[in-house]
Amino acid sequence: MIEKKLKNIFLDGPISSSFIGDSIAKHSTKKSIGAHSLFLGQVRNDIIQEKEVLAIEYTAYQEMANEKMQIIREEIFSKYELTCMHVYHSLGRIESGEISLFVFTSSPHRKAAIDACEEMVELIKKELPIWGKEIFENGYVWKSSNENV
Amino acid sequence: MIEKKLKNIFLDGPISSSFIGDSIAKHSTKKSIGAHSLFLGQVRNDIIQEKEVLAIEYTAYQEMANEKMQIIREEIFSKYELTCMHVYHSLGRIESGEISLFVFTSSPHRKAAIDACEEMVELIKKELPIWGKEIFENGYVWKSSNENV
Amino acid sequence: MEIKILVFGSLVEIVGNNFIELKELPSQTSIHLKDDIQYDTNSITESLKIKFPELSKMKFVISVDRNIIHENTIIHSSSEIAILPPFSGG
Amino acid sequence: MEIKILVFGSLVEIVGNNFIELKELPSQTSIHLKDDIQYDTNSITESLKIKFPELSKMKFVISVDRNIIHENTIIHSSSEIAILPPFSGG
Repeated sequence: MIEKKLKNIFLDGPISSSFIGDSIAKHSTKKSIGAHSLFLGQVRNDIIQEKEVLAIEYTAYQEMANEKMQIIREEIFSKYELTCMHVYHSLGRIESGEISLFVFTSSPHRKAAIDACEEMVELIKKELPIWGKEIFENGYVWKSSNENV
Repeated sequence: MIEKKLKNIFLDGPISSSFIGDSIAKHSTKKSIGAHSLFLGQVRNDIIQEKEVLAIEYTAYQEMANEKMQIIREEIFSKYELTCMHVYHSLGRIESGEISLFVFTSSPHRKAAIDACEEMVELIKKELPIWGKEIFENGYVWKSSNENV
Repeated sequence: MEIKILVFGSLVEIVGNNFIELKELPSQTSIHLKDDIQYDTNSITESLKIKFPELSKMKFVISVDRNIIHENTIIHSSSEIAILPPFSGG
Repeated sequence: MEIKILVFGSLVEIVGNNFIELKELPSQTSIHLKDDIQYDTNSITESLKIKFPELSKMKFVISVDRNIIHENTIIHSSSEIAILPPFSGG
Protein backbone atom coordinates (compact mmCIF):
# COMPACT_ATOMS: atom_id res chain seq x y z
CA MET A 1 0.00 0.00 0.00
CA ILE A 2 1.15 3.49 -0.75
CA GLU A 3 1.06 5.96 2.06
CA LYS A 4 -1.09 8.97 1.40
CA LYS A 5 1.65 11.52 1.83
CA LEU A 6 4.28 10.57 -0.68
CA LYS A 7 7.42 12.67 -0.54
CA ASN A 8 8.59 14.17 -3.81
CA ILE A 9 12.34 13.77 -4.23
CA PHE A 10 12.52 15.80 -7.44
CA LEU A 11 13.67 19.38 -7.81
CA ASP A 12 13.70 21.32 -11.07
CA GLY A 13 17.24 22.40 -11.83
CA PRO A 14 20.43 22.06 -9.82
CA ILE A 15 20.60 21.60 -6.05
CA SER A 16 22.16 24.78 -4.67
CA SER A 17 24.76 24.88 -1.90
CA SER A 18 22.47 27.19 0.08
CA PHE A 19 19.67 24.61 -0.14
CA ILE A 20 22.09 22.06 1.31
CA GLY A 21 23.24 24.52 3.98
CA ASP A 22 19.63 25.28 4.96
CA SER A 23 18.88 21.57 5.08
CA ILE A 24 21.78 21.06 7.51
CA ALA A 25 20.69 24.04 9.64
CA LYS A 26 17.21 22.55 10.16
CA HIS A 27 18.76 19.68 12.11
CA SER A 28 20.20 21.79 14.92
CA THR A 29 16.97 21.37 16.89
CA LYS A 30 17.25 17.58 16.72
CA LYS A 31 19.66 17.22 19.59
CA SER A 32 19.74 13.44 19.68
CA ILE A 33 21.67 13.52 16.40
CA GLY A 34 25.40 12.88 16.71
CA ALA A 35 26.33 12.33 13.08
CA HIS A 36 25.24 13.44 9.63
CA SER A 37 26.40 11.80 6.42
CA LEU A 38 25.85 13.64 3.14
CA PHE A 39 26.42 12.49 -0.39
CA LEU A 40 26.39 14.97 -3.28
CA GLY A 41 26.47 13.93 -6.91
CA GLN A 42 28.04 16.62 -9.08
CA VAL A 43 27.85 16.65 -12.88
CA ARG A 44 31.31 15.80 -14.20
CA ASN A 45 32.73 17.20 -17.44
CA ASP A 46 33.69 13.79 -18.75
CA ILE A 47 35.28 13.50 -22.15
CA ILE A 48 33.31 11.01 -24.28
CA GLN A 49 34.66 10.29 -27.75
CA GLU A 50 36.73 13.46 -27.59
CA LYS A 51 33.73 15.59 -26.67
CA GLU A 52 33.29 17.33 -23.33
CA VAL A 53 30.10 16.80 -21.35
CA LEU A 54 28.70 20.29 -20.74
CA ALA A 55 25.60 19.21 -18.84
CA ILE A 56 23.34 16.29 -18.04
CA GLU A 57 19.64 16.50 -18.74
CA TYR A 58 17.64 14.36 -16.33
CA THR A 59 14.19 12.91 -16.84
CA ALA A 60 12.33 10.46 -14.60
CA TYR A 61 9.22 8.38 -14.22
CA GLN A 62 8.48 10.55 -11.22
CA GLU A 63 5.44 8.77 -9.79
CA MET A 64 7.19 5.40 -9.87
CA ALA A 65 10.44 6.86 -8.49
CA ASN A 66 8.65 8.49 -5.56
CA GLU A 67 6.73 5.33 -4.75
CA LYS A 68 9.87 3.20 -4.98
CA MET A 69 11.71 5.75 -2.85
CA GLN A 70 9.07 5.41 -0.16
CA ILE A 71 9.64 1.64 -0.04
CA ILE A 72 13.43 2.05 0.06
CA ARG A 73 13.08 4.67 2.79
CA GLU A 74 11.12 2.26 4.97
CA GLU A 75 13.65 -0.52 4.39
CA ILE A 76 16.54 1.74 5.34
CA PHE A 77 14.78 3.03 8.46
CA SER A 78 14.11 -0.52 9.60
CA LYS A 79 17.72 -1.52 8.96
CA TYR A 80 19.57 1.44 10.49
CA GLU A 81 19.05 3.57 13.61
CA LEU A 82 18.30 6.80 11.79
CA THR A 83 16.85 10.04 13.11
CA CYS A 84 16.02 11.28 9.63
CA MET A 85 16.80 10.96 5.96
CA HIS A 86 16.38 13.28 2.99
CA VAL A 87 16.87 12.61 -0.71
CA TYR A 88 16.69 15.07 -3.58
CA HIS A 89 17.32 14.51 -7.28
CA SER A 90 17.39 17.15 -10.00
CA LEU A 91 15.34 17.15 -13.17
CA GLY A 92 16.16 19.10 -16.32
CA ARG A 93 19.48 20.39 -17.55
CA ILE A 94 22.23 20.45 -14.90
CA GLU A 95 25.52 22.04 -15.95
CA SER A 96 28.85 20.40 -15.14
CA GLY A 97 29.99 21.53 -11.69
CA GLU A 98 26.39 21.67 -10.46
CA ILE A 99 24.84 19.21 -8.02
CA SER A 100 22.10 16.82 -9.13
CA LEU A 101 21.82 14.36 -6.22
CA PHE A 102 21.70 15.04 -2.49
CA VAL A 103 21.39 12.24 0.06
CA PHE A 104 21.37 13.19 3.74
CA THR A 105 21.17 10.75 6.66
CA SER A 106 21.33 11.57 10.37
CA SER A 107 21.69 9.30 13.37
CA PRO A 108 22.78 9.38 16.99
CA HIS A 109 25.86 7.40 15.86
CA ARG A 110 28.19 7.78 12.94
CA LYS A 111 28.22 4.21 11.68
CA ALA A 112 24.46 4.13 11.06
CA ALA A 113 24.50 7.52 9.31
CA ILE A 114 27.47 6.63 7.09
CA ASP A 115 26.32 3.12 6.16
CA ALA A 116 22.74 4.20 5.48
CA CYS A 117 23.88 7.08 3.27
CA GLU A 118 26.15 4.85 1.21
CA GLU A 119 23.45 2.19 0.80
CA MET A 120 20.91 4.86 -0.20
CA VAL A 121 23.17 6.17 -2.94
CA GLU A 122 23.53 2.67 -4.39
CA LEU A 123 19.79 2.01 -4.19
CA ILE A 124 18.91 5.34 -5.79
CA LYS A 125 21.20 4.59 -8.73
CA LYS A 126 19.98 1.02 -9.17
CA GLU A 127 16.30 1.23 -8.33
CA LEU A 128 14.96 4.63 -9.31
CA PRO A 129 13.65 5.18 -12.87
CA ILE A 130 15.74 8.23 -13.72
CA TRP A 131 17.67 8.82 -16.94
CA GLY A 132 20.49 11.17 -17.80
CA LYS A 133 21.40 12.50 -21.22
CA GLU A 134 24.97 13.79 -21.52
CA ILE A 135 24.96 16.99 -23.55
CA PHE A 136 27.91 18.08 -25.71
CA GLU A 137 28.29 21.33 -27.56
CA ASN A 138 26.94 19.51 -30.59
CA GLY A 139 24.83 16.48 -29.81
CA TYR A 140 24.42 14.17 -26.85
CA VAL A 141 24.60 10.56 -25.66
CA TRP A 142 22.37 8.76 -23.20
CA LYS A 143 24.27 8.26 -19.95
CA SER A 144 25.42 4.68 -19.51
CA SER A 145 23.40 2.44 -17.27
CA ASN A 146 24.02 2.16 -13.53
CA GLU A 147 23.40 -1.58 -13.66
CA ASN A 148 27.01 -2.65 -13.54
CA VAL A 149 28.44 0.32 -11.70
CA MET B 1 59.58 16.26 7.48
CA ILE B 2 56.83 18.77 8.01
CA GLU B 3 55.73 20.78 5.02
CA LYS B 4 56.14 24.48 5.40
CA LYS B 5 52.50 25.33 4.85
CA LEU B 6 50.66 23.38 7.48
CA LYS B 7 46.89 23.62 7.27
CA ASN B 8 45.07 24.53 10.46
CA ILE B 9 42.01 22.35 10.96
CA PHE B 10 40.77 24.21 14.04
CA LEU B 11 37.98 26.75 14.20
CA ASP B 12 36.91 28.61 17.31
CA GLY B 13 33.30 27.82 18.04
CA PRO B 14 30.75 25.77 16.11
CA ILE B 15 30.90 25.04 12.39
CA SER B 16 27.98 26.91 10.83
CA SER B 17 25.75 25.50 8.11
CA SER B 18 26.59 28.52 5.94
CA PHE B 19 30.31 27.71 6.28
CA ILE B 20 29.52 24.20 5.04
CA GLY B 21 27.34 25.57 2.22
CA ASP B 22 30.10 27.96 1.14
CA SER B 23 32.61 25.13 1.25
CA ILE B 24 30.40 23.08 -1.09
CA ALA B 25 29.89 26.05 -3.43
CA LYS B 26 33.65 26.49 -3.92
CA HIS B 27 33.80 23.11 -5.64
CA SER B 28 31.54 24.02 -8.57
CA THR B 29 34.57 25.14 -10.55
CA LYS B 30 36.23 21.73 -10.14
CA LYS B 31 34.36 20.03 -12.93
CA SER B 32 36.20 16.72 -12.78
CA ILE B 33 34.45 16.04 -9.47
CA GLY B 34 31.56 13.61 -9.67
CA ALA B 35 30.97 12.89 -5.98
CA HIS B 36 31.28 14.63 -2.64
CA SER B 37 31.04 12.85 0.69
CA LEU B 38 30.53 14.93 3.84
CA PHE B 39 30.56 13.89 7.45
CA LEU B 40 29.28 16.23 10.15
CA GLY B 41 29.68 15.53 13.85
CA GLN B 42 26.92 17.21 15.87
CA VAL B 43 27.00 17.59 19.65
CA ARG B 44 24.40 15.20 21.08
CA ASN B 45 22.41 15.92 24.24
CA ASP B 46 23.28 12.57 25.80
CA ILE B 47 21.96 11.76 29.23
CA ILE B 48 24.87 10.74 31.49
CA GLN B 49 23.99 9.67 35.02
CA GLU B 50 20.60 11.37 34.66
CA LYS B 51 22.17 14.64 33.57
CA GLU B 52 21.75 16.16 30.10
CA VAL B 53 24.81 17.15 28.12
CA LEU B 54 24.28 20.83 27.25
CA ALA B 55 27.52 21.32 25.39
CA ILE B 56 30.97 19.89 24.76
CA GLU B 57 34.04 21.97 25.38
CA TYR B 58 36.89 20.97 23.09
CA THR B 59 40.60 21.50 23.64
CA ALA B 60 43.48 20.18 21.53
CA TYR B 61 47.22 19.92 21.24
CA GLN B 62 46.85 21.98 18.10
CA GLU B 63 50.39 21.86 16.73
CA MET B 64 50.55 18.08 17.06
CA ALA B 65 47.04 17.61 15.64
CA ASN B 66 47.82 19.74 12.58
CA GLU B 67 51.09 17.91 11.95
CA LYS B 68 49.43 14.52 12.37
CA MET B 69 46.61 15.65 10.10
CA GLN B 70 49.12 16.50 7.40
CA ILE B 71 50.52 12.96 7.53
CA ILE B 72 47.04 11.41 7.48
CA ARG B 73 46.08 13.66 4.56
CA GLU B 74 49.02 12.43 2.52
CA GLU B 75 48.23 8.79 3.33
CA ILE B 76 44.60 9.22 2.27
CA PHE B 77 45.55 11.02 -0.95
CA SER B 78 47.93 8.22 -1.85
CA LYS B 79 45.30 5.58 -1.09
CA TYR B 80 42.24 7.11 -2.79
CA GLU B 81 41.68 8.99 -6.05
CA LEU B 82 40.67 12.27 -4.47
CA THR B 83 40.31 15.70 -6.02
CA CYS B 84 40.33 17.42 -2.66
CA MET B 85 39.75 16.99 1.04
CA HIS B 86 38.89 19.40 3.85
CA VAL B 87 38.76 18.81 7.60
CA TYR B 88 37.60 21.23 10.30
CA HIS B 89 37.27 20.67 14.04
CA SER B 90 35.83 23.08 16.57
CA LEU B 91 37.55 24.34 19.71
CA GLY B 92 35.80 25.82 22.73
CA ARG B 93 32.25 25.34 23.93
CA ILE B 94 29.90 23.83 21.33
CA GLU B 95 26.24 23.61 22.33
CA SER B 96 24.20 20.46 21.68
CA GLY B 97 22.73 20.62 18.17
CA GLU B 98 25.79 22.48 16.88
CA ILE B 99 28.39 20.98 14.59
CA SER B 100 31.95 20.38 15.81
CA LEU B 101 33.48 18.20 13.06
CA PHE B 102 33.31 18.60 9.28
CA VAL B 103 35.05 16.17 6.92
CA PHE B 104 34.65 16.76 3.19
CA THR B 105 36.10 14.56 0.43
CA SER B 106 35.61 14.94 -3.31
CA SER B 107 36.49 12.60 -6.15
CA PRO B 108 35.58 11.88 -9.74
CA HIS B 109 33.89 8.71 -8.45
CA ARG B 110 31.63 8.05 -5.50
CA LYS B 111 33.40 5.05 -4.02
CA ALA B 112 36.66 6.91 -3.45
CA ALA B 113 34.89 9.93 -1.94
CA ILE B 114 32.73 7.81 0.40
CA ASP B 115 35.48 5.43 1.53
CA ALA B 116 38.02 8.21 2.07
CA CYS B 117 35.54 10.26 4.11
CA GLU B 118 34.67 7.33 6.34
CA GLU B 119 38.33 6.44 6.89
CA MET B 120 39.17 10.07 7.66
CA VAL B 121 36.50 10.25 10.36
CA GLU B 122 37.91 7.15 12.04
CA LEU B 123 41.49 8.45 11.82
CA ILE B 124 40.54 11.87 13.18
CA LYS B 125 38.87 10.27 16.19
CA LYS B 126 41.71 7.84 16.86
CA GLU B 127 44.82 9.81 15.95
CA LEU B 128 44.24 13.49 16.69
CA PRO B 129 45.02 14.85 20.18
CA ILE B 130 41.66 16.47 20.85
CA TRP B 131 39.64 16.22 24.08
CA GLY B 132 36.01 16.88 24.82
CA LYS B 133 34.47 17.80 28.16
CA GLU B 134 30.75 17.15 28.41
CA ILE B 135 29.09 20.05 30.23
CA PHE B 136 25.96 19.65 32.35
CA GLU B 137 23.96 22.40 33.98
CA ASN B 138 25.97 21.70 37.11
CA GLY B 139 29.32 20.10 36.52
CA TYR B 140 30.90 18.12 33.69
CA VAL B 141 32.58 14.83 32.75
CA TRP B 142 35.46 14.23 30.38
CA LYS B 143 34.14 12.63 27.20
CA SER B 144 34.96 8.94 27.02
CA SER B 145 37.88 7.88 24.91
CA ASN B 146 37.57 7.07 21.21
CA GLU B 147 39.98 4.16 21.59
CA ASN B 148 37.42 1.41 21.57
CA VAL B 149 34.69 3.11 19.56
CA MET C 1 -9.38 -2.32 -25.14
CA GLU C 2 -6.98 0.44 -26.03
CA ILE C 3 -3.77 0.41 -24.07
CA LYS C 4 -1.67 3.45 -23.31
CA ILE C 5 1.99 2.83 -22.62
CA LEU C 6 4.26 5.44 -21.07
CA VAL C 7 7.71 5.71 -22.67
CA PHE C 8 10.91 6.93 -20.95
CA GLY C 9 14.56 7.75 -21.53
CA SER C 10 16.18 6.83 -24.82
CA LEU C 11 13.06 4.87 -25.84
CA VAL C 12 11.26 8.17 -26.41
CA GLU C 13 13.47 8.74 -29.44
CA ILE C 14 12.65 5.37 -30.96
CA VAL C 15 8.94 5.75 -30.39
CA GLY C 16 8.93 9.45 -31.26
CA ASN C 17 6.72 10.28 -28.31
CA ASN C 18 6.52 9.80 -24.54
CA PHE C 19 3.53 7.46 -24.85
CA ILE C 20 2.13 4.83 -27.23
CA GLU C 21 -1.49 3.90 -27.81
CA LEU C 22 -1.86 0.26 -28.78
CA LYS C 23 -5.14 -0.69 -30.38
CA GLU C 24 -4.41 -4.06 -31.91
CA LEU C 25 -2.66 -6.76 -30.01
CA PRO C 26 -1.69 -10.20 -31.33
CA SER C 27 -4.95 -12.12 -31.00
CA GLN C 28 -3.41 -15.39 -29.87
CA THR C 29 -2.32 -13.79 -26.62
CA SER C 30 -5.64 -12.22 -25.75
CA ILE C 31 -7.96 -13.93 -23.36
CA HIS C 32 -11.72 -13.49 -23.47
CA LEU C 33 -12.83 -13.10 -19.89
CA LYS C 34 -16.36 -11.99 -19.01
CA ASP C 35 -17.15 -8.98 -21.16
CA ASP C 36 -13.62 -7.67 -21.24
CA ILE C 37 -10.64 -8.77 -23.26
CA GLN C 38 -7.53 -9.03 -21.13
CA TYR C 39 -4.00 -8.76 -22.36
CA ASP C 40 -0.72 -9.66 -20.77
CA THR C 41 2.67 -8.01 -20.65
CA ASN C 42 4.25 -10.49 -23.08
CA SER C 43 1.67 -9.64 -25.75
CA ILE C 44 2.31 -5.94 -25.23
CA THR C 45 6.07 -6.36 -25.58
CA GLU C 46 5.47 -8.40 -28.71
CA SER C 47 3.18 -5.78 -30.23
CA LEU C 48 5.60 -3.00 -29.43
CA LYS C 49 8.45 -4.77 -31.17
CA ILE C 50 6.29 -5.28 -34.24
CA LYS C 51 5.24 -1.63 -34.27
CA PHE C 52 8.75 -0.30 -33.48
CA PRO C 53 11.28 -2.83 -34.82
CA GLU C 54 14.20 -0.85 -33.34
CA LEU C 55 12.95 -1.70 -29.85
CA SER C 56 14.15 -5.28 -30.41
CA LYS C 57 17.71 -3.96 -30.23
CA MET C 58 17.06 -2.04 -27.02
CA LYS C 59 17.30 -3.21 -23.46
CA PHE C 60 14.17 -2.32 -21.52
CA VAL C 61 11.74 -3.58 -18.90
CA ILE C 62 8.00 -3.18 -18.65
CA SER C 63 6.27 -1.87 -15.54
CA VAL C 64 2.65 -2.31 -14.53
CA ASP C 65 1.24 0.07 -11.95
CA ARG C 66 4.77 1.31 -11.24
CA ASN C 67 6.22 -2.11 -10.49
CA ILE C 68 8.72 -3.76 -12.77
CA ILE C 69 7.35 -7.00 -14.21
CA HIS C 70 9.60 -10.06 -14.17
CA GLU C 71 7.05 -12.68 -15.27
CA ASN C 72 4.24 -12.46 -17.76
CA THR C 73 1.39 -10.58 -16.06
CA ILE C 74 -2.25 -10.00 -16.94
CA ILE C 75 -3.05 -6.34 -17.34
CA HIS C 76 -6.31 -4.53 -16.79
CA SER C 77 -7.80 -1.55 -18.55
CA SER C 78 -6.93 0.61 -15.56
CA SER C 79 -3.30 -0.58 -15.39
CA GLU C 80 -0.55 2.04 -15.78
CA ILE C 81 1.94 0.52 -18.17
CA ALA C 82 5.39 1.83 -19.02
CA ILE C 83 8.56 0.78 -20.81
CA LEU C 84 11.82 1.70 -19.12
CA PRO C 85 15.40 1.53 -20.42
CA PRO C 86 18.20 0.84 -17.86
CA PHE C 87 18.34 3.56 -15.20
CA SER C 88 21.10 6.16 -15.15
CA GLY C 89 20.17 8.61 -12.42
CA GLY C 90 22.47 10.14 -9.85
CA MET D 1 68.44 20.70 32.58
CA GLU D 2 64.95 21.95 33.31
CA ILE D 3 62.24 20.19 31.40
CA LYS D 4 58.92 21.70 30.46
CA ILE D 5 56.08 19.29 29.89
CA LEU D 6 52.83 20.30 28.20
CA VAL D 7 49.69 18.91 29.82
CA PHE D 8 46.35 18.25 28.09
CA GLY D 9 42.76 17.17 28.66
CA SER D 10 41.76 15.76 32.02
CA LEU D 11 45.41 15.71 33.13
CA VAL D 12 45.30 19.50 33.45
CA GLU D 13 43.04 19.10 36.46
CA ILE D 14 45.40 16.70 38.20
CA VAL D 15 48.44 18.84 37.55
CA GLY D 16 46.57 22.11 38.17
CA ASN D 17 48.13 23.72 35.13
CA ASN D 18 48.64 23.16 31.40
CA PHE D 19 52.38 22.66 31.83
CA ILE D 20 54.86 21.26 34.35
CA GLU D 21 58.44 22.29 34.92
CA LEU D 22 60.56 19.39 36.14
CA LYS D 23 63.85 20.29 37.75
CA GLU D 24 64.83 17.11 39.51
CA LEU D 25 64.71 13.80 37.81
CA PRO D 26 65.55 10.43 39.36
CA SER D 27 69.32 10.37 39.11
CA GLN D 28 69.67 6.72 38.22
CA THR D 29 67.96 7.33 34.88
CA SER D 30 70.06 10.27 33.83
CA ILE D 31 72.98 9.76 31.50
CA HIS D 32 76.04 12.00 31.48
CA LEU D 33 76.87 12.69 27.88
CA LYS D 34 79.41 15.32 26.86
CA ASP D 35 78.61 18.46 28.81
CA ASP D 36 74.89 17.91 28.90
CA ILE D 37 72.78 15.66 31.05
CA GLN D 38 70.28 13.75 29.00
CA TYR D 39 67.07 12.27 30.29
CA ASP D 40 64.74 9.75 28.82
CA THR D 41 60.96 9.47 28.65
CA ASN D 42 60.81 6.70 31.26
CA SER D 43 62.55 8.89 33.83
CA ILE D 44 60.15 11.74 33.07
CA THR D 45 57.11 9.52 33.52
CA GLU D 46 58.57 8.27 36.77
CA SER D 47 59.20 11.78 38.06
CA LEU D 48 55.72 12.91 37.11
CA LYS D 49 54.12 10.06 39.01
CA ILE D 50 56.17 10.90 42.08
CA LYS D 51 55.28 14.58 41.86
CA PHE D 52 51.58 13.93 41.03
CA PRO D 53 50.62 10.56 42.56
CA GLU D 54 47.14 10.72 41.02
CA LEU D 55 48.73 10.40 37.56
CA SER D 56 49.46 6.73 38.38
CA LYS D 57 45.72 6.07 38.16
CA MET D 58 45.38 7.84 34.81
CA LYS D 59 45.85 6.46 31.35
CA PHE D 60 48.14 8.68 29.32
CA VAL D 61 50.94 8.65 26.75
CA ILE D 62 53.98 10.84 26.42
CA SER D 63 54.88 12.63 23.20
CA VAL D 64 58.25 14.01 22.17
CA ASP D 65 58.33 16.60 19.41
CA ARG D 66 54.68 15.87 18.66
CA ASN D 67 55.14 12.13 18.19
CA ILE D 68 53.77 9.61 20.61
CA ILE D 69 56.54 7.58 22.24
CA HIS D 70 56.13 3.82 22.42
CA GLU D 71 59.61 2.90 23.67
CA ASN D 72 61.89 4.64 26.08
CA THR D 73 63.44 7.59 24.24
CA ILE D 74 66.28 9.99 25.02
CA ILE D 75 65.13 13.58 25.14
CA HIS D 76 67.06 16.74 24.44
CA SER D 77 66.81 20.16 25.99
CA SER D 78 65.04 21.40 22.87
CA SER D 79 62.51 18.56 22.82
CA GLU D 80 58.83 19.45 23.09
CA ILE D 81 57.38 17.03 25.61
CA ALA D 82 53.72 16.50 26.42
CA ILE D 83 51.47 14.11 28.32
CA LEU D 84 48.21 13.17 26.62
CA PRO D 85 45.19 11.31 27.98
CA PRO D 86 43.15 9.14 25.52
CA PHE D 87 41.72 11.24 22.68
CA SER D 88 38.03 12.09 22.50
CA GLY D 89 37.68 14.50 19.60
CA GLY D 90 34.96 14.47 16.97
